[in-house]
This record gives sequence, C-alpha cells and structure tokens, in this order.
Amino acid sequence: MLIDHPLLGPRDEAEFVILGDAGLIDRPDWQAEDAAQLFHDYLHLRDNPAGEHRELWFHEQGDRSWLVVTRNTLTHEIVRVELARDVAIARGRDR
Amino acid sequence: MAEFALTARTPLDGYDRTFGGVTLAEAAGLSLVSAAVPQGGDDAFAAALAEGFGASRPSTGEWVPGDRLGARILGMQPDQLFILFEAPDPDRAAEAVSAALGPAAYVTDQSDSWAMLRIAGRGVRAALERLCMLDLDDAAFPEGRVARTVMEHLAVIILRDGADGFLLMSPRSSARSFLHAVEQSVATVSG
Amino acid sequence: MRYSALQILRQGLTGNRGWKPVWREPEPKPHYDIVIVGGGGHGLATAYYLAARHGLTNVAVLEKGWLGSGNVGRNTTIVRSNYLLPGNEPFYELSMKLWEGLEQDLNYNAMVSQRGIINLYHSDGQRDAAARRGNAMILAGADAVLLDREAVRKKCPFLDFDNERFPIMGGLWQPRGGTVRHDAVAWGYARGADRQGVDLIQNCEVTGFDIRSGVCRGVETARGTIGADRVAVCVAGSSGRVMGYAGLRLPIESHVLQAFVSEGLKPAIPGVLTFGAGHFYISQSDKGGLVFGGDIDGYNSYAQRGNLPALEHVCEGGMALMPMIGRARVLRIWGGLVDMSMDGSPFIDRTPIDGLFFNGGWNYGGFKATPASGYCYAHLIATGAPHPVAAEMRLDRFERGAPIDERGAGAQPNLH
Amino acid sequence: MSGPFRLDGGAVDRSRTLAFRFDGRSLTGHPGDTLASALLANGVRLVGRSFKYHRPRGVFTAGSEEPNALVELRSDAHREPNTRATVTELFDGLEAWSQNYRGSLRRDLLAVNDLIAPFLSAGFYYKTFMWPKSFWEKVYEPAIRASAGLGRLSGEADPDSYDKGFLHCDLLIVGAGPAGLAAALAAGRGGARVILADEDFVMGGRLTAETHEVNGRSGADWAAEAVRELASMDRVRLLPRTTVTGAWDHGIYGALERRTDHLAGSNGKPRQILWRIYSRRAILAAGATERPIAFGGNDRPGVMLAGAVRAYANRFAVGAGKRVGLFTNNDDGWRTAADLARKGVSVAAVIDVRDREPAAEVPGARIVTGGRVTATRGRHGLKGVTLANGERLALDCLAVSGGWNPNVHLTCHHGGRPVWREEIAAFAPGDGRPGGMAVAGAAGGAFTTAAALAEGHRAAVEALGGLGLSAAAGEPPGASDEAVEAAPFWHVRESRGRAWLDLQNDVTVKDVEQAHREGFRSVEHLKRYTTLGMATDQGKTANVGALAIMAEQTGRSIAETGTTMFRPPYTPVPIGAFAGRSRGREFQPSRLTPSHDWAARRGAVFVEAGLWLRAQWFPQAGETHWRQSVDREVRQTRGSVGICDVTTLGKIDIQGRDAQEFLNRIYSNGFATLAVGKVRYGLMLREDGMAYDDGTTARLGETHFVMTTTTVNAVLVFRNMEFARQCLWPGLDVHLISATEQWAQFAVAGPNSRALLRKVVDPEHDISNEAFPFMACGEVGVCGGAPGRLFRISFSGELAYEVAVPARYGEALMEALMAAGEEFGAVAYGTEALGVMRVEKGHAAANELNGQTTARMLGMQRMVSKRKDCIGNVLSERPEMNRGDGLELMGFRPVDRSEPLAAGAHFLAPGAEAVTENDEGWMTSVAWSPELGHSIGLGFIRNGHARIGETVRAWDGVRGRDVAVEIVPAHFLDPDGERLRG
Repeated sequence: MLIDHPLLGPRDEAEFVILGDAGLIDRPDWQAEDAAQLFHDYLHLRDNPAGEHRELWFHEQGDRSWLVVTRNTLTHEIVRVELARDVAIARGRDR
Repeated sequence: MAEFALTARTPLDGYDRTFGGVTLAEAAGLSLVSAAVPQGGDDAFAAALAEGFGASRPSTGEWVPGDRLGARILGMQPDQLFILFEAPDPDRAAEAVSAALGPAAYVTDQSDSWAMLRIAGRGVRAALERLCMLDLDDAAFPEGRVARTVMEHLAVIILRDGADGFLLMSPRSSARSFLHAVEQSVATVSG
Repeated sequence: MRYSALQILRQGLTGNRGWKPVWREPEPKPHYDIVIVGGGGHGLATAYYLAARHGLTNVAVLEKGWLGSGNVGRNTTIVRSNYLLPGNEPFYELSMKLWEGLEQDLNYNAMVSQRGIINLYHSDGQRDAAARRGNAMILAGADAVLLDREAVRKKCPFLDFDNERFPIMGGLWQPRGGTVRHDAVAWGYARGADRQGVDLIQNCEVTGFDIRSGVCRGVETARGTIGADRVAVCVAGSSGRVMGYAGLRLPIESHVLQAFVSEGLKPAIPGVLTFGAGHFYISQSDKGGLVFGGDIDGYNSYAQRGNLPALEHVCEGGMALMPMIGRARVLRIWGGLVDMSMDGSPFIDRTPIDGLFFNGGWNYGGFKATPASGYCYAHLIATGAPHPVAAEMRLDRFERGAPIDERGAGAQPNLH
Repeated sequence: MSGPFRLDGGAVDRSRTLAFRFDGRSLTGHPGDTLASALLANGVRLVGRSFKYHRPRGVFTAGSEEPNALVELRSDAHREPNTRATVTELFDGLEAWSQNYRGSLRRDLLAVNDLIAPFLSAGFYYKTFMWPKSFWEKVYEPAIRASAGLGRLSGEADPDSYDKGFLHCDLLIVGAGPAGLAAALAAGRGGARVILADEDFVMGGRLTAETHEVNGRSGADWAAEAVRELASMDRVRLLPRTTVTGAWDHGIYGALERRTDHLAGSNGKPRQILWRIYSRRAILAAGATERPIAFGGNDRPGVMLAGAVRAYANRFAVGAGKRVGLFTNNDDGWRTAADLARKGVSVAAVIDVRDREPAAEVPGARIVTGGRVTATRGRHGLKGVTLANGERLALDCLAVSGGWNPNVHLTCHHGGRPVWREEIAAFAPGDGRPGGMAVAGAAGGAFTTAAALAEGHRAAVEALGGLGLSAAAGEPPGASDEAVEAAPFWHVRESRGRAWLDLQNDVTVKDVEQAHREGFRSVEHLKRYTTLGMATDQGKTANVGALAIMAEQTGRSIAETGTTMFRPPYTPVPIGAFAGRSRGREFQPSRLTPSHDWAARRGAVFVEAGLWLRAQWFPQAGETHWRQSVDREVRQTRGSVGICDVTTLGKIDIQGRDAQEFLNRIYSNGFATLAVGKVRYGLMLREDGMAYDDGTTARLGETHFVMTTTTVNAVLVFRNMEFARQCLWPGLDVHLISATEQWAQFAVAGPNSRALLRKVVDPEHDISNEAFPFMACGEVGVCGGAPGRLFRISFSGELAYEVAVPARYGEALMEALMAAGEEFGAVAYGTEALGVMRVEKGHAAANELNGQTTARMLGMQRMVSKRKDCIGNVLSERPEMNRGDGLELMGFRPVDRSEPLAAGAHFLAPGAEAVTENDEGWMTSVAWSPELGHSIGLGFIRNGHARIGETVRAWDGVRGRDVAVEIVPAHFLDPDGERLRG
C-alpha cells in the first residue's frame, strides 16, 4: 500500500506501523464517574467497519508523525490522510 | 593530564572504496545536532536560525545550506530539525548549536548516533534502486531533498547533495550491516 | 450412503455413476429450533454435534456463499494443542482428542495426519517459555517433548544450523500435532449433519436479526425471514459486521492473514515447523505442496487479500530457517479474513440478547479449534451452560480483568 | 541442423550449436531455442508423467501455461523442480531430467495407477483408508505421501542469491505483444516514464510466432524495430524475461526478472530480481491463452495446442510432427494448418467441428467439417486418431484449438470477477480491477492483430491523458484483421475412453460429472473436490472447459456457473526471490555495542538480544565450563568491581517545558517531584493496566530528562510516547529523540567501583558518597575532558554507577576502565553474570515483565499512583487483577540445596496430582548463586507472601524433574540495600 503523507507525499506502507482505530485518540477522563467502563470500551470495543475506517498509522521509518488514515477496509482505497496531532487538537485534546 | 585518554573511533573506520563508477566513502568530521522547536516558538526559531546559521527553516523533507560552519539544516520532523555541520570542537557540538540558537530550540547531540556514508558517481541510482523504495528521479528527489526511510530492514536518512551524489546515514550500532548492504548493491550493478 | 473400500470398488466397476449427493439442497423452513449463522467449519461442526450429541435436529445452517467457504477452506491446515494458559489449553486438547476420532465419527476421511509440530526456540528466554508451556500442556493431558539442538538437527537436518542469524537452541515438540485436509473437515461435518436431518442452506446471507423486547426470534435473510428459538452466530471474520445487525460491539477486529502454497514437491518436510525468531511456519500437504504462512498484515481488512511487505517478511523467515526451499516456487497466495480479538483468544458465549449466541475471535487459529468449538458451542446452545473447557471464553473477561493473553501483547489485536 | 524435426527459417541462430542433456541423453539445439523446442526438434516426445495416473505426457504448449513438460533443471544444489521446458531458454551444457516416475520414464512402475483408475476417481481418498483406525497413520498415509508431488527439492541450501529492487513509472505495460508495443511506443514517444515487461526472452508476443504483417512487413520484424526504438528512449525501461506476477494495492506491482536463468551459471550475481514497481497507471496487454477440446485419449504426447504447433514451426523452426492433423472449432486453428503447409510439413487432415466451408486452402489435407475426434492411439506418443464417423487417421501430431481465453488474471487480483462474453465465448475482464489498470488487446478479448495494435495505442493515450501527460498522437500501426470466428465446443460426447481436462492433475470429464453427481456444484467445490486447476499451471488450459461441462450438467449458463478466483502469482515465484538477500546472517541486521571488538578480542561469547549481539561471558584461560567464567565474574564484581557494557538499554532524550508532567503520565509512579541531578526508577503500564517496561529516568536540567528503557522495548516505548505526545496530549511542550546510539554506557559495579571511577572521572567532579549519593546523576568530564554522564544506579545491588560517553569513545573508555581497574582486579562481566546478580536481588526482567503480569504480581502495587492520571492506572483496578489470592513474585530455593532449579517448572502442592487444576504458578528465572552456593529462583505463585517458608514442588514434567522448593522473599542478598548506598 501507499500512504499519501500530508507533508511528504506517497510513501510505502513498509515505512509505517499501524496501531488501529483512530478512536484511540479519544482517551476518556480518568476521573469520570464511570471511568472503568469508559476505559474498557475505549480500549476494547473499537470500530471495525467493512468500509471506511479511520485508523492510526505511525511513520516510524519516516518523519515520526502519527497519521489518521481513512481507508476502505473492503477495497483498501485510501480517501484521506491527516496529521493525527491536528485531528487530536480538533477533537479538543490539549494538555 | 589525565592518566587515561580517549581516542575516538568512527563507525566505519574511515571506509573509502570505489566500484566501477561508484565511490563509497565514510563522511567523517561532521557533527549532527537535533534541534526541536518549542511549542509556539516557530517565529523565534526561524529568527534564531537565520541569526545563528544564516538559513531559513526548511520544510520537512528538505534541507537548506547555512552560511557558516558548512552547516546544512535538515527538516526531519514537523517540529524537529537536524543540523549537520563542522563543529569547531566535536566534543561541544550541542553546545555550539545551543549557543547559536539560544532558547529557541531544544538541542540533542546526534553525531555518534549515525554512520555517515557518501555515495557518488555514475550508476549511483542503479545501485540505490536495489535498496531504496523512494523515487530518486531528478524530478521527484532533486538536490535539496532529504528523507528518512528503510533499506534492507535498516533505518536510513538519505540526503541528495549532488546530481550523482547522496549522503546516507544509518544507525551506528548496525553500521557494518548497513555498509554490507550498500556494498552489495553497488558491487552487483557495477561491472 | 456409507463410504468404504467396498463401496469404492462397487462404484468403480459401474463407472462411478452411483454416487449420491453428499448433502441435500433444501428450501429453508419458516422456523427452526436453532438457526446457525455461518456454514464454515465451526458452524457445520456445531450443527453436527447438536444433532449427534444432543439430539437436536430441527436445525438450519445458513451460509451466505458455499459450504466451507469460510476460513475452513482457506487456512494452513495445522492442528495442535500446544497452548500455555489454563483458559485455552484444556479446550485445544479436547479439540485434539476429537480430531483423533474424527474419521470414525464422521465416516469421512479428513486425513488427520499427526506427524508432529515443533516450535523452535532460539534463546534462553524462549527455552524457559517453551518449558513453561510444555509443562502446562502435560498438566492438561496433552503431550510435549522439549528437544535440544541436536535432537532438532536429527529430525530436521535441512534447517540452517551453520550460517544462522538466530541460532536454533532446540524446540518444543508435540508429537500428536499435525495437519488435516481442511476442505474435507467442512464436507465431513456437513455430510454428517445433513444425514441427521440438519438443513444446510447455501447462498443464504443473513442481513439482520428479528429482535423483539430483548429477545432474538429469528433472522432476516436474502431468502426471507426465518424464525428460530435460538440463533447461534459463528461467522469468524464477519463477526463485527453480523453482530452489528444486533447492535452489539465486539472486542474483535477483522484482519487479513496471508498464506501460501508451493508447487507440488516430493516429501521434504516432516510434520509442522515453526520459526521462533521470525514469523514463519510450514508443513507439507499430502499432495506435496509446501503450505506456509506467518504474521498478519496488521491492518483491518475485509478484502481477503494482503500486500507484499507481509508476504516478503514470511519468505524471509522461511529462507533464514530452511534455505533449501529457495528454489521451491510459490504457487498460490491467498488472504484469510480473520477475527482478531483483544487478547488473541476466542469467545464462546451468550450475548446480552436472549436467544442470541456468539462464537468468534478465533484469530488465525480457528481451524485447529473446529471440533471443540462446535462441540462446546453445541453444549452451550443445548444446555445453556458453558462447557467446562470453554468456561473462560467469555465476552465480559476484559471488564473483569481476566484476559487470556498467550502472548502478553495486551489489547492490541494485530500483535497477537 | 540440430534434430530431425528442424525446419527452415525461424528465429534460432543456426550459426551456433548448444549441447544439452535430457535424462542423460546428449542432444543439441541453437540459441533462440527453449528446452521444449530443442526436444521437439530432436524428436523427443515423451517428456514426463502425469500426477495421479502417471500417464505418458509430451510438450503441450509453447508458453508458461504448460501443464505437462515439467523437468528438474540443473543438478545438485542447483536442482530446480517442476521447471517448464517451454519457457526454459536453452544454454550450452543445460541438464534436465524428467519427473514423477518410479523405474524409468518409459517404464514407470506407478503407471499401474492408470489401470486401477476407475477406483481412484474424484475424492476417492475421502471415502476410504479409515479401517482399521491405526492403518491410516502407519500404512495408508505414508503410501500416499510417498507418491506426492512431482519434482524433488535438492535438500541443500539454495546456492544462488536473489535481489530486490524498486522502480517508479507513469505507465507500466504488462506484455510486449502487439498491444503492449503499440502502447509503449505511444507513451514513450510522448515522453512518459514507461516500464514495459514481458515474460518472454524475446519481445513481440504472438508476433514472434505468427506470420501476420504489421505496417506492411512481417510482424516479427516490426516488433524487433519497435523494441530497438524503445530501447533508445531514456525514460523507457524494457524488462524482458520479467513476469509481472501480482497486482497489489495502490498501483504497486510485483515483477520477477530472471537475470541468469538463461546462463549456465549466475557467477555471483543475483539469479533473479523481485521488482516492486510503483506505477501511476498500468496497461494489461498480457494476451490470451489457447484452450483445448476434450476428447478420448487427448492427453497423449503429440496432442498439442494448435497455436503452440504454429509457434514451434514459425519461431523455433521445429515441426511438432511429420504427419500433422488439426482439430479445431475456430478459424484461427486453420492458420496452423496453413503455416505448416507453407513450411513443408505434411498436414494430413483438418477436422473442424463446424459444418461449414473450409476457412483456408490446405494442400493435400483431408478436410472433415462437422467432424469429431473420439479416440487416439499410441503408447508413448500419438500414432493415430479415430473420428466419430469411424475414420482412422495415421498422425504423429494432432494440433487442437478450442478457442482462446484472455489472460485476465491480473484484473482479478483485487477480487474482480471476469465476465463471460458470448460473442467471443470466453471470460473477459470485468469490474473491480486494480485502480489505474486498463486492458488492451487479446487480454481484453480483442483477438486480431489490428485490434490489439489499435487498443494498445488508444489505452496509452488515455492513460497518459488521465495523468495530464501527452502521448504521441498519430495513428497506431496498421495490420489486417484476420478471421477469428469460433463456435463454442468443449468436449466430444462420443469420446471413447477418458477425456482429459486438467492434464497435470488428471482431472477428466467423468470427474466433473461425478462432482456434480455428489453435489460439489459450485465452482469452488468443483475445484477443491476434483483438484481441477490446482496444479502448477493453475488450470490455465483446463478451467474454462471444466466450467462449461459443469454448466451443461447443471443446465445453467457458463455465466451463471461463474469462475474461480485468480490470485497472485500469475506464474509461480521462487520463495528465494520473495526473500531477497534476507537469509543466513543477512536475515536481520546485527547491532554491535561500542565495546564489541574489544570483547571479541577478549574471546567473549556473544548472545543475541533482539538484534543486538551482547557479550554473554568472558572465558579465561583454564575455564572449561561457562559456569566457571560466570561465577568468577559475579564473585569478582561483588568482591571488588566489575564492568559491563549496558549500551543496549534504550535511551530517550526528553526535553520541553512540560517534560516532567509528561513523564508523570507515562510512568505509573510519581515523577512530579524528581529534582535536577537525580535519577528515579520508573514502571510503565500499558493502557490495559499490565506492566510492560521499567527503567530509570534522570533529570539533567529544568527541561531536560534522559530515560532508559529495557533493550527489547526501546522502540515500542518510543512509539508509545510519541503517540501520547501527538495524539493524547498535543498541548504539552515535550520533545523526544532517541539517544540509544549516541551514548556508550557502562555499568561499573562493586565495592571498588567508586575508587575505580575516581581514576577515570576528571578530578573536578566530587563523586564521594556525600556529594554524589545513591540515585544521583550529572554531566562529568571523563579521561581529561571527554563529555560524559555519570549515574549512581545499581542493577547488581552493589555500590554501582553507570558512566556514559559519546559512542565514538566507547571502546576507548572500556579499555580505560579495565586499565584503571587493574589494581582492583576488575573484571568485565557479561549478560549471564548480570542475570545472576539481578536474580539474587529479585529484580524483575523479561521473564517476569512478559506482558502478562501486573504491578501487583510484581510486588510493585505501591508504584501505581492513584492520585494522578497515567497510562494504565484506571484499568489496573479491574477486579480479577486484584484478587487476594493472585500470583505474586517470590523467591525459591531448593530444600535440598544441591538440587538445581529450572525456569519453566510449575508449582504444585506436595502430593498434588499433576493436572491443570492444581497448577499454582511457575518458575520464571533461575540462577546459581556463587555467594549462597546453591540454586535460587524467582517465580509467580498464588498468594506467595502469605506462604513464606512453605514447601512446594517445582514440577518440571517436560524434563522429568520434580524438586521440593521453599518459598522465600524475592531478594536473596542484602535485603535492606546497604551495599548500594555505601
């Protein structure tokens, strides 16, 4: 596969390590009432669609950026690649 | 005078060899220091870089020359650059960059982290196409480009510094495996 | 029709014109006691054991494609019970014992071939882990032998003992491990279930469940609604998709696992071998093909195909371990759709929805589990209680903090 | 002239003669020959035996689809089984052997299978061999296995090398026939980056085998001229002898180039190269494969595909027979008769299943329209055929044409299904083909040369247009539209005897009928039950005929019946090629520590630790057993001072305003209060609450920290911290870079370690216990000003330090430390001694931190802070992970002190039966303690702390041992840690 890195252009899958569902960005609040349940679901019940899937890839043999890749799991077609840091900030993550 | 003195040893022991049209030589005497840009400090960094090295900040994947100490500024990561230069005192390379950039960057000495190998000459790309997944065509990877990638299971930073010339950097501990891989490719395509 | 040498003789003399269909092609009935979703190995085995062990025959197996089109028809045919953890090992040992009686049980020769499996180790740490595992196997009634380097060399002189990057120190050998003709397993169970009255319905994809006030009363299919008192899902890689119809999220991801077979070669490899310093395992089929595989590609996929990096990685392991296979040619490459779970271990459990049962999370190891999976799933469906050897294979084990993590890789499906 | 069947003309170089051997027999051929053409030229017709019935077989095709003519090529370790003679270029000295017989090729003892064939029909083995039970393993299966497979592996390591490479292009063209060449010319002239690959050693495809004209000259000449022009373009890359074997995602294709297979030896160069081609667009111009007609005895040597017979005559100047017949259902087949006649080969008869006027003039040939061949005769080669009308013809070669199948394979590699097109009676590319792939020429069902040239040209223009590049306009090359009309015809119902579909696997029409009878009606069931199409040729000539017959049986159309999946590779690829250079010592890189050469000079024994090679111990003169060396290293270190290279530990440089807060969230224990100049031990959890790594972090400055990780987890920890930095807390100002390679680091341990370091660390640094206490750290000058770092930390439990210098000084520092330590009798110690000392101290290492253990199990529950957010602390609270009777890390010593212990043993109560239910835990690590004089062990056991002093059994059934051990605390020496603070 080729991942079209937003800063570097198309790079071979071999340079990357995949983590999985981008939902892992949304780490729950450790002090929430139901933190135990939230963390269980966060870690164990991940999106697994037959179709477009937002997933985290790490450009380990590249610029060390974490990316959010939107990829179709039926065709492997990649429709969007974003810097995970931008996505995380957009989803309200900060300090 | 201390009782013991430490003599330095380079990762490739000064390797230098020519195969047909291709020359492989360890690039010695270069210091490498990483400079990370503090959050919100991009402007300060740009100013410091201009002041300290007479260079503008390259974008990730590019390198630009500075105007002193033979410096080359490599855009390695969105918030991290490498400065490749001839340090007046290699034992104080990080200090030298600190002095030049001040608080505008967090610096870390990387000089001993990488084996540096210059590969040049006709047939360079024929050799590299057996190793490197990247498109090294003049249009796709001209002079001024730099990339971190993987070759034969090894991390490699490849920097183009000539029509037929590249600087390759690979982790010091596996320098011999790296040299072997490059030698093999060059030997296979030459003669 | 009972199979035997005599039967073959009789049919052979009459131009093989007298053979009867191995299964009927029935129309679905409006209602069954039990509907099994998925006509792969596990579904067919479940139907067989429901009928054979629990006398439940008003059962239908719904298959969206052709019988055995799941991973039972797309795997590397290895059977073994060399697991480590008490939540797993007794289950796989039950499976091994069922394999050993399969031909007689089914009157179908699935060619269970117990030529042994050796997991090689390459470091002191791996040796210690192999010993711990071997002991766990023996405790569970399985067989295990710890081989040293010389013993391995005697069995497999063709391994790279000279120019090796990661020296072979020895191996954990399970003599009863081996391979089974995978398609024949599906056909044998299908024939066995059909002969007892189970309806096997092909080209009948399930598109939804009939769930009313928290109770599952049947399934929607390409061929209409089919009522059922109990609905048992076992669709491996499609688990997420199918259970999604019931609004359930699972601790499972669907991944692609590539596997490979070479051109037919005269026998060269005894039993099954597994490399401990790379992702590579291999055996040789009764037709002579080298059947081998390694690690999953690592990304979620339903495409049933992988890519070059994983493929090359597997072959690199093969050449590092046994450079004699360099000139053997890869004939076919295929991608299996595997249901990777969060701890690398499976589930055989009820669901929060009454009457709806779930079997899945087999990772890349579902084939060897086929008999025990069907046996224990049938037990759960028929009696309502989990079979003792499958008692840990629960969906709530992550909430309880009791994962069955053989590799110690944590909640990361692509690392198991 | 080499061989009685050699004709005039053709593209073989008669000026040179090549000698070769087949089954030991000396023969000759010419450059330009394949092994198959050379064998035919010499009149060799019997070349192999079929898989199941061991029927005599001869050359059937002239291409990579060959099912019969498979040989073992070359000898000894170079032996290459199942090699297609039809694509093996002849070279001087070539040696080949036929395959799959017992006795001799002519008198194959296993041919007996053919006599009992009625009892070996489809799937027979599923129905028998079951009684008595034990016989399967002992008798039946060994017999079946003995006859498995075709060729033999050498059993020796492959002596050749393989390489990989990476190519990039705008347009990849697969196949250099008329369509491919026309496409390449258009794209190349337009200035695009083009790769043109063809599996043949001569480019031109069918043009090399036909007599068609292109632009008014012979097709072969036009092709040669086109190739010359393309070779002159520097943006065009020609890859002959290269098979594009797979279409992968996003325009990536795998291609196998055979570099030296056409030579007697590879002389050190890679034998084959596996290219990974990155293309923006691709054109599949792979042509078509002819298919046979099934009739009685159609597997005899001498029965060949008509197009192949034509290729042998036109290209290789070989007559496949002296009296040739033609059996066809289409006009194209007639061309064989015409070409042979023109070459002076006697064409005895043309049998066309169609009841219509002859499609061509064939002087002297008996023409039978509406005819059928029902049987053949001849034991080791065709002698004659019988027609449905009873007529018997004497023939030594029968050319058969059942029409052509487009080579759609690559269009299906992404799951696309070919579609049946009635007008060409064949499957053509359907939807779902790989992105960016176009199809041109016969591969798309356009069977005439003119159409192929036009489509190739147009496909190139469109592909480049899509990329915003311009192809050369102008007209495609011209050729006449030859007649290709065909009438679907699959098998002769009136056949006498078996009619073969899959020649290699011996699948006959009867087998397909039986599969249908038994309910194996879906194409996948048909394939798997009969083994149709599962041989080395993947049924390229067999599948469609079988599908047609299944369709007849079920009464469905072929379109409804469908076809099986085509998967990579297009033709088989050696495992060695996929592996490339990664074998033997080059399987994975080796990472060497800065003191590696020094250790090697000292005769150290090395051990793999991940990719690292580490010194395991340093044998000295007179030491005959590793234990002697290790015991000495431990005694000397605990007694005086020892030095160990610990460079392999992961080191991560962490800087930023928020670095401390960041560390406080990464580690489970508190880091908020770590002062500058101090080191702290830290434990890391995974988010699931399990312990996964530990190490120390030193604070060098307000915003500057250096972390160490375990050797094995260095990469993973860095990855996880980058994830936390970029994805979880992007607002924190923290920056990471690996410093593992930058610093050579050595542990200096033992009561004399300070005294030793005083001689190495520059005097201006006060390293007294007061100034530099336990867990202190700082930057120091070493050996006269070299930049260094000193850490007062201890893994051994002794007074100990770790000293680091830039890696370039590492070897020198090792020598300096040893020299400075001479007066104290300093020793270098390796990983074994390190392990002994850590077990004596009860420190957890890889065997304990194996990803299955909690902080509680490790006795570190106090290191999981509940007053802060950190990775893993929420889920570490889960009930089953906090059971009162859970596993706890304890020490163990044998009740009989002389007994050795073994890691991997499980704990059982005295007298308890050895079953899973009684399993209480396991021994994780053991060592022989020189100081205590007996074996000691660490292990996890249920409720351990409450059971100190209790005796249990370390049961080790897999090694036949069972040792009584006492449960003790997990630190055997200096429990209060006085030594390391001294």
